[in-house]
Amino acid sequence: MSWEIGLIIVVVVIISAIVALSIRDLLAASFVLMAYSFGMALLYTELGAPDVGFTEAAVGAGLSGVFIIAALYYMKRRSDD
Amino acid sequence: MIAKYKNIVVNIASRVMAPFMMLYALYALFHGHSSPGGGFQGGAIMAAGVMLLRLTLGKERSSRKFPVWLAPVIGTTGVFIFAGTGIVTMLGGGNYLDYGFLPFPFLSPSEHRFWGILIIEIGVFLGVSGIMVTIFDCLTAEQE
Amino acid sequence: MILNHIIVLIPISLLVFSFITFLLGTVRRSLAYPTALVGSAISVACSVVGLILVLQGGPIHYYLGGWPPPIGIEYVLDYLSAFMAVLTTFIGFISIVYSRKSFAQELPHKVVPLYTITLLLLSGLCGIIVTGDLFNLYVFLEIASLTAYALLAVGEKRAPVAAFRYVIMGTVGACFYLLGVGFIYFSTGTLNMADAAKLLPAIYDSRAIIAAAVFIVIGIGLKMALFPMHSWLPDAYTYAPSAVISLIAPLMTKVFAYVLIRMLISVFLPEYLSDVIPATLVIGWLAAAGIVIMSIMAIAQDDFRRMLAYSSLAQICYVALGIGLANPLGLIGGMLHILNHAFMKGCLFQVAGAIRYRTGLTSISKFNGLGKKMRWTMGSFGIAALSMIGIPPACGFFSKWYLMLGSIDAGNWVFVGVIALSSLLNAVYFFKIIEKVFFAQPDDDIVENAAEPPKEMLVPIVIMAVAIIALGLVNVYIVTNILEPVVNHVFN
Amino acid sequence: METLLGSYWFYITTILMAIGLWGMLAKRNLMKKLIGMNIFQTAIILFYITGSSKIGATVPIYDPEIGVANPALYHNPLPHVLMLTAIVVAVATSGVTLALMLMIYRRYHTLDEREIMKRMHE
Amino acid sequence: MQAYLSIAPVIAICVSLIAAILIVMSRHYPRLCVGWTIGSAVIKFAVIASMLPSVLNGNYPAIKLFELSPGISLAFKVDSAGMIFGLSASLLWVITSVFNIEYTRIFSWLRDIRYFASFTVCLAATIGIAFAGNLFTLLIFYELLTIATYPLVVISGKPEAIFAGKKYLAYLLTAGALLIIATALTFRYAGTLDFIPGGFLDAGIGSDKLLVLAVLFIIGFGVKAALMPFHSWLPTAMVAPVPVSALLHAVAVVKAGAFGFVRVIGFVFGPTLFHDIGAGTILSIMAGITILISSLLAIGQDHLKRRLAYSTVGHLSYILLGLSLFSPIGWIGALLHIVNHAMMKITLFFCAGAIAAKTRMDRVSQLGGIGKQMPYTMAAFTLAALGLIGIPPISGFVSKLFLGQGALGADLWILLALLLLSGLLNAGYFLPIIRRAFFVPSDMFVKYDESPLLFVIPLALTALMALYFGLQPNGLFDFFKLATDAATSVFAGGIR
Repeated sequence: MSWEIGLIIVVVVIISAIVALSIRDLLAASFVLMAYSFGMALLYTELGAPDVGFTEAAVGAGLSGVFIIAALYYMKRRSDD
Repeated sequence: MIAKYKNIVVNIASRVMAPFMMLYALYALFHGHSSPGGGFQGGAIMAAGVMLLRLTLGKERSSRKFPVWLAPVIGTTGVFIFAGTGIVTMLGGGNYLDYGFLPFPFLSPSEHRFWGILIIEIGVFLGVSGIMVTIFDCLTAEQE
Repeated sequence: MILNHIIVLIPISLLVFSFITFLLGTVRRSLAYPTALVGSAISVACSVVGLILVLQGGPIHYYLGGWPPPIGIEYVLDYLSAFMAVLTTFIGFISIVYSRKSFAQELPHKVVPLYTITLLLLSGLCGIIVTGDLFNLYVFLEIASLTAYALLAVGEKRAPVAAFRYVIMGTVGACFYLLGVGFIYFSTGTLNMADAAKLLPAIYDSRAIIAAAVFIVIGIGLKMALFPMHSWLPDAYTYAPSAVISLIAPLMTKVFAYVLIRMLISVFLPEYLSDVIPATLVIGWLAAAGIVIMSIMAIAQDDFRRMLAYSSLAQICYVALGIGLANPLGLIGGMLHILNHAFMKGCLFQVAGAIRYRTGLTSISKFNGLGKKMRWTMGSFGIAALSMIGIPPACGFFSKWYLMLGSIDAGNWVFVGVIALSSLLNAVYFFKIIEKVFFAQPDDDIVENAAEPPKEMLVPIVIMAVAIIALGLVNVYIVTNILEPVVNHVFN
Repeated sequence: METLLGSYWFYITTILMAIGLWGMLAKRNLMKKLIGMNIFQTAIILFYITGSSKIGATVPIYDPEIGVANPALYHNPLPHVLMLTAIVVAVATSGVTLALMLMIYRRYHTLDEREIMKRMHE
Repeated sequence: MQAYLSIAPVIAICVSLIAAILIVMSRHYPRLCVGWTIGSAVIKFAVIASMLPSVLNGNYPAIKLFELSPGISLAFKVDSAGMIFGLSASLLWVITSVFNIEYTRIFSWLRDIRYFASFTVCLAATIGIAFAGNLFTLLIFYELLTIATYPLVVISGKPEAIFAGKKYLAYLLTAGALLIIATALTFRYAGTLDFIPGGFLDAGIGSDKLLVLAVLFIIGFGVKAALMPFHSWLPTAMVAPVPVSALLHAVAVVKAGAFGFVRVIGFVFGPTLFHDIGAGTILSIMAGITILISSLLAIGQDHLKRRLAYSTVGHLSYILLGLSLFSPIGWIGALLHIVNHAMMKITLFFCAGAIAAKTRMDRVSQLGGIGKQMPYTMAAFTLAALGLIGIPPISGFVSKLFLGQGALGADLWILLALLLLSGLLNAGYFLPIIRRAFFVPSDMFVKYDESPLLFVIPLALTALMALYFGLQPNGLFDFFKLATDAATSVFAGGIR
């Protein structure tokens, strides 16, 4: 994989990490977090760990996000910071 | 309680997708030794399939397909398979989880290892999927 | 034949029984308690057999899956881990015995998951103790932590908030530990403790190893609530259910202190942590400060359990002080204090639970005259309190004695003074209670109607109290047979 | 290892860890803390993965063209296996944390730490 | 001088521990508790007395039970010095428990297992201190004594008792902590803690370190021995019931502190070393000041027991003064004063208790004419008070004689002057009581009788013993020979 793509993913990952933490809508934050996890999964794959990437995509991007969304069913979506 | 999602597209799509996800979970499980995949991933995808149903069909209807009490039992069974294999290998005379000592007849030691790992992977698969679904069910449980 | 596998049976029996408990408990709730009891009894038996085997034939190494290290995961039962395993499983057994009535009163509907999780917690702790693999330790550490979060959260109204704070701090600690292990792994290519200990001296000057040591010490320090990384502990201990806390308070922080000792003696080796980077020096001074400050904080508390929590913080600093001294006697003192404090704090928290069970009281200022109504309970409390203060021949005195000898050997007079001062501060807050309990007149209907707790609670309390005296009298056997070999192995 | 300290992946890991820690410690919303925790954990996983990768090597899956003669041509597979465990641990932690969060929300009807403190002492 | 293996010291200690357990078990039967107390006291005294002949012959019963810490055993050895302390304490315990019968009948709230059990544990600890074979064993029993006395101080549960208990603990636990440090230091310097006549510390350790060590010991034991300025817990602790004050604050507890000095000076440092490093001077100056000031303070007290307490403070410092004199004669005087002061002071406390039990009066100014109403009690009081002043032929004179000779032998005229002055001051605070009791007309409207027989017998007995040991210092229990043996053994090994 070429380094340009790697760089793009890294930038996306860092930006999505910051956005996930600063966005005030928690549901949106959880989606951004899933995007972040997916970016990480791509990074892992690029670094030669496809099975970790696979797991991260399934577990980190999938299950964690679903957990958060499921929990948000019962909570306020707004955050003050 | 998660109610049924009121959108027919989402409903139908998830109903169609869920069996394939579960099938893919099994693929990931059984193909784990020669391509990315294995018990953890497979279990996670399996759990994701169940959760998809829970989220779109609502808890009540999805419980008909996958009862709430089943998840912890599956998880426990998975752990039992894991621990039980280890104990079987111990009874066979080897160390804990030494697959060479599994009591399979007519198999060479390397094949022993292959099947042993597969059994363990199945245990992990069941354990992970069961426990993940349990966590989900607990999170979405009725308010006290 | 089964003796070869005794080491792996200690955590595995608990693991298996935790799920058996769950299955049987789902069938019938009343089956959960006996199953859990059987499981922990089996683990006690296994660890005792393990200790006997180790005392007879030296350390036992066990290769999981038959793969020898550094490829496979190794379980080691040496003197220290065998000793810790016996301690952990025994305290676990005692508190499960104790827990029945307490759970039945406080959380009758959650008995099955509680016992399942309790056994899982014990399994994780035993795994931490017996493993000889750095990453495996992380896995068990997370098992123990996750179950502890869950157990601590089911208590009073404020418990989840406290547990959440614990989750955050605990995760940071575990991640730091994992990071440190990563540095070690990429520098040496091994995760096996013994192997790493052999390979590390060659690259002691590497910045990566320094980073590894710092991360691991901070991570474990967070987990064991070493001052000043303790902020999560007091709330978590105060609001948890009585039976849970009488299991977690004696064990959790102690096992992490054990991990720190293990890092010191079988991964980095003391000369590194004390000479190359002054980690032990920092730990020692932090511990000294922690002992004094936490004891003063304990004096200021009115809630009995909160006071005990602060006292726990002070006591864990004793262990850290022993580690910080990094000389044979100091380390013996620290390790002995793990044992002693486990029994003392276990007894005290059980007493707190018993008082709460019978009267619902947690505030010390309302304890007037309780000693007349709950003679055995409060008598045991008196013994444990005197031991905490350091009155011989109770066991608490002896760990302080070794720590003091260690401080003298190190020529550190401040530590000597701190140890002496802390027993006075302990005396202040324990005699405050003793005075109320035994010598004040009851001024409350609740106290008037108090009675001894049921036998299932009383017997563990009394056993702990007797053990406190007995451990003091036999401490020399523990020291010469178990702890000295550990220390000599490192310092010769 | 020394070379790794000089490599840019190390800085990326550090940046992500810093973001995660910031989220865990500075954010008041409990959900944000959880998100920070997730970021922190993934950063450590990234650290392990970068540590195991070698220039010019391939994924650690048996390739008939390379065979087993030269293990240097594969990335080190052990950290990958470890990280699978770490990921599962991470998601289990998230699950427990979310459960705690639900309990907290049911009692205090907010996820803001400052509000919770205020309501706790009422 | 050799030691032989004997289980007797352990029995002597365990008797009262077993009695304590029995008392706790029979808590619903107060009479039984009294019975256990007396029974264990008699057995204990018999066991200890049975060891006396062999100790006099120079055969010391000794036993090492088990190790408490590597290199340190729980060891007991009954040598002459320990025998003096143990024998006097156990003898007086028998008498006190007889006194206790009537006292607990009058003050029935004292019929409490906490009272009886703590009392017996205290005695076990005292005997443990007396017979300890090494510093560590002594330390253990010393701390145990501290803790076991606490319930006796606060037993009434009144605010002033609680306060006294707090003060008591604050002083004594601090002292205990310092002692632990001192013991640990000694162990690291010398590698052993076993008592050896003439001491086992080596001058090569360095006099600075040794002086620090000695100061730690002086404070550690000095608090219990009520050395000024660490004395103030003792008058405060006089809120305790009379038998407690009598036995513990005149015989067991405070003497344990003084006995600690015996062990430290004679058997850890050795008198020579103790003097060479300058600690002897420090101790003698402190003791001298204490004697003077406490006597002056005693004159000002109106509360009878407090006056006696200050007198105790002064007389304890006699013992410390004798020990720091660096001469065998002074040592003999000090060791004899342990016994003699115990006899006399316990008599005085018994009298105070008898008066208080009968009349509920505890102030000197209220005692006008009491001598005519309670003649036997006040006669015993007069006898003991005269003995403490130093009038021959009562036993106080004997020990003071030796102390004075010791001071002369050490060419310390100032100390001799001090002894004489303090004798005068003693007269200054005892004679007014006697004068008021016998020669001031009664201002009481109620006519009191003599105290009950169970009060009169113990206090008459102790008063007569004080007289007897003044006439016959070597009579009955050979205290004089024991003291001489102890002093010679210490000084034989002490000249290095």
